[in-house]
Amino acid sequence: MSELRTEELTINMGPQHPSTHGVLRLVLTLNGEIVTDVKPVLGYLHRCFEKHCEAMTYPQVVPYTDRMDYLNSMNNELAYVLAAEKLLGIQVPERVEYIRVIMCELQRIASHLVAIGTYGNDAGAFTPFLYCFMDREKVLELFEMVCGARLLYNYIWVGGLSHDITPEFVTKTKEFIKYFRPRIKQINNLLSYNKIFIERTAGIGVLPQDVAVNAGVSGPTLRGSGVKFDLRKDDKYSIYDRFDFDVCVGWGERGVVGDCWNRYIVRAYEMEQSLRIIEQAIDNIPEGDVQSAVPKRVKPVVGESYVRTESPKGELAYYIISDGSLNPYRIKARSPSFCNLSVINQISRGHMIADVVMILGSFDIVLGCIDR
Amino acid sequence: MGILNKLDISVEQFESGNIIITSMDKLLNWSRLSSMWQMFFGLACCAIEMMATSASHYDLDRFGIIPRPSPRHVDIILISGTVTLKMATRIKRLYDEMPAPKYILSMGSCANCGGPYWEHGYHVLKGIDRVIPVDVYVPGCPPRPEALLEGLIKLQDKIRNQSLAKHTA
Amino acid sequence: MEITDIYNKLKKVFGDGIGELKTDVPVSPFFFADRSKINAVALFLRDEESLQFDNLSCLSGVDYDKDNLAVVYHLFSYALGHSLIVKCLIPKSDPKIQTVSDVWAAADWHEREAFDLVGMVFEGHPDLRRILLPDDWEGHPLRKDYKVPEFYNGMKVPY
Amino acid sequence: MGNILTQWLGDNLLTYILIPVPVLVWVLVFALYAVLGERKVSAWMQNRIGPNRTDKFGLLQTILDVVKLIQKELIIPNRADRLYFRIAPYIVFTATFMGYAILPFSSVYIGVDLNLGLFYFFAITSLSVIGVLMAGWASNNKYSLFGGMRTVAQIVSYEIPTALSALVVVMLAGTLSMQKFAEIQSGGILNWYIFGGPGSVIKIVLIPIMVVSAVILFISTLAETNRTPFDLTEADSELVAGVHIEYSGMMFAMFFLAEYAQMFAVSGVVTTLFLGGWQSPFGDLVPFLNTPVFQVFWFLAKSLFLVFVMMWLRWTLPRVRIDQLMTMCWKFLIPITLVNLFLVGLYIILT
Repeated sequence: MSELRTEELTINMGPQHPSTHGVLRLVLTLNGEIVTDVKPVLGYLHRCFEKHCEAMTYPQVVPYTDRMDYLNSMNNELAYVLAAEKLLGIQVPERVEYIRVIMCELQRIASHLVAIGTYGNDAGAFTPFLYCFMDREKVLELFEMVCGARLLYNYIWVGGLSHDITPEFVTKTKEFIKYFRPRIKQINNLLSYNKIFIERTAGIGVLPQDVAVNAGVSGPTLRGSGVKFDLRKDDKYSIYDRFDFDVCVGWGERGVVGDCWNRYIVRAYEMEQSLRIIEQAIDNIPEGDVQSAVPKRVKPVVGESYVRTESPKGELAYYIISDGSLNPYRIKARSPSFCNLSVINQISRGHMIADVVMILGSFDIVLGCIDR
Repeated sequence: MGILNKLDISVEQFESGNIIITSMDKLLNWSRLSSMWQMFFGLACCAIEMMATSASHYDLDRFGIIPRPSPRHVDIILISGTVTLKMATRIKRLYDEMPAPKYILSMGSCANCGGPYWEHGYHVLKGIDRVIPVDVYVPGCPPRPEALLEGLIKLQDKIRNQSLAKHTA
Repeated sequence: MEITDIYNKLKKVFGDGIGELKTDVPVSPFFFADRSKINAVALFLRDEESLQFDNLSCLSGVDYDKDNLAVVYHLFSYALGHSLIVKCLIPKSDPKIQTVSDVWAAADWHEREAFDLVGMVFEGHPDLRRILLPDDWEGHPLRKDYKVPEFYNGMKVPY
Repeated sequence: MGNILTQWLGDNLLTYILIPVPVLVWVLVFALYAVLGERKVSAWMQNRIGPNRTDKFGLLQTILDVVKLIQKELIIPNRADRLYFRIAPYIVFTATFMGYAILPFSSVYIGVDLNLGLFYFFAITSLSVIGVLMAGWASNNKYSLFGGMRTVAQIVSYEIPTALSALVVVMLAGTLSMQKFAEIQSGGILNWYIFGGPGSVIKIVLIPIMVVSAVILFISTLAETNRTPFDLTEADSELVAGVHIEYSGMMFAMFFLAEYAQMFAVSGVVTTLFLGGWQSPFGDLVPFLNTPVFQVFWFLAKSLFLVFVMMWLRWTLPRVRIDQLMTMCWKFLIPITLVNLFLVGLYIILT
């Protein structure tokens, strides 16, 4: 058989491919079905976020941060606004902080639902995808109630919020919590503990802890590798230190720690924790005016600030350099998906094509966040 | 098979509509507008709204619109999101790969005209119509699912009024 | 570990390679490092027992001022929980700097991005290509003097 | 028995032309409505409505789909192998439809009652794999090539458990004729082969074996028809659309309809072998329900139920990976069927 001539096959996966989660292109080198090399090609959605920021005033940047990681607008806004407020030295009222936390956790649930749903779709199960979108729709209804937008909110402003919440929002949120708890179990039954799904994901794409830390991997992807690190607990930005919640890590219930299944299950359990935070926050919102601290004219001093937050995808940070003018001198967004994706070549070599799809899905990347 | 290939050649011969052509028109247009298969293809933020529209809550399947991953199977392509210069050539190529008759729906401000990136977006194509022809524009950033549905119904209206006969002014 | 302790430790080892610690800026203090020694500094920061900066949180390329570009390293230690900001100035006339991608794998793509958008060359980087913009793009858009091209591949760029 | 048309019209050419007509009509109607059915079933499972704009309940949806596909431009890629590219859909389509010849719709209606019926079915339906491989190769697309290769590996492997688990019934019945299988299982639901077939009380020992065989046969047919969880040929999240990727218009529709036609064909075979074919579940208790017209009803009802189960699985389960698929076939299904075969042989010798 040794005379048989074989050659490696190069396959272009994307930019238009159902499971690249957007316009990512992966150049796969294949030996039969086995992947020997993965080269991600980015930039198909490079929308010049950083250049735009330099031309905008500080409050005007917020809508652009929305569009960065579009599944996760609230957390993007929060990260940017915290960085800007740090630079400006603004202290926001308690009420604002509470509402921000509630919004961000709701957004985290919505984002994780998309992650889980599309991951099921990658595995070939289309129904969980629609179930997740159905629940996500309920979260979007809540957002719509407070700010009128479904996807990109421009809700969290520098120094405050665009709108105050209504009592109706509070009751609806409580209803949602009641409704959603059993749904998490349902999703787990339908997908997470499905035998075929476990076969497909357990033991695939194992990301060791040291590699993950060295490569700057963060968020559920890092926790899937067993690192118990959550910026909400460890950095205590905003008012997260007031709430009692657990940091979920992959513990190898199925497969080995650091594989696709563990990365996935962290998301499934994080939704439960987000519900806990919302439950604690929703009853304790103090009275106040949400726009009292919004500055009339945003003109910070010369300086710079770097704030890291825990977005559903991982460590989202904004680095703002101010030169004392109305416009930021430079804004750099440290996007979690960008760093998470960079390990894909390392961990998917030696797996099959179908596994590469699963590994890519387990990072829960958003191309708007990678390319900016 | 491939009747349209042949029809396209002979379209010029139908100087005016008669009863056969108009009933034929009706059938062909009806079939086209009620089975618009959509490309499983999303670009940016609008893609999420597109997915939400095809999910249970809004259900594009009611209109016979199902997503197909291969460009050869599809009739409409929803340009859902910002088109960058790097992506524009690929979209052109996807468009060329689609079999005729094909329709394009430009979803969202970015695809229409560059949206919020019109001024400083050095890498953003200011409107997909600079690369491929567009049938329906849906404004919004992103458009709500209802708006997208409205756009699709507008596209259906457009298809309904197509004719094999020569258009007389 | 406090930033002054870290700074003193580094100063002791690298001497002139480390500039003065700037604590008068709002928010977080930082110091400059010599661009030709940054790789050694990075390696020291990562491997020194009492520092253990195992994570490069962010690497940003900045068009710093009229004559200089800069690279800003935001470091964090999972092991010890402290963070650090290091900057390197790079003259625009000779935009070269040592890579740290062999120290932190995270730097790989960040450096490519900085090269792509700001245009500094990372010497020793294994695969320094454009990452976001197309390969045949001209110029580095995040430079302050960047002019948007009129056409790219026959497509009109400005509105 | 044979065919009622032969009795009425005599043994002449006209009869042979007329015999396939009802089957072909059924196949076309089924294939069209199975697509709609699939969309409706999936819609109900996913809290959706499904197609409802074309006529009532979207009844014309698939017909309009096909009319639209007829209009579409036929693209043959520049570097494709034109001949093979063009004939591949016909091969798949024809091979699938030829399988219908031996499906016993009723005691008086079968396309042709071959004494080698089952053997013929397995032989002829596996021809479709040639068409799929042709399509995969001729498209000159790497994804379709992968799809084609996967299909060949999958179908050729799964032929073995399919045949072996069917062989269990063949051993008990002592025939290969499809009509005979159905006839033997007369006398109510307990005489179906899934419950051990006709025989004395001692056949109880056969029940577990037969149930396992039936399940294995069903699983293998799922794999042969490339349905989820074994739809690696199309696997839209990996191979985009697999072998269909370059096919447009009517050529794609032929693949599409052939898949659904095959779903019914294999369901019909499983029904005939294990679920009593056209036999009424009430046996002779209600003789009225065993008249030829009702036999058609029972056969269709049982087969369509199996088709529904296929759809049900498709919208519930994720997809397996190619190596897991092979592992399952060679390491689990084949050994189990062999053991079954041995046990049934033992049973036949002992009784």
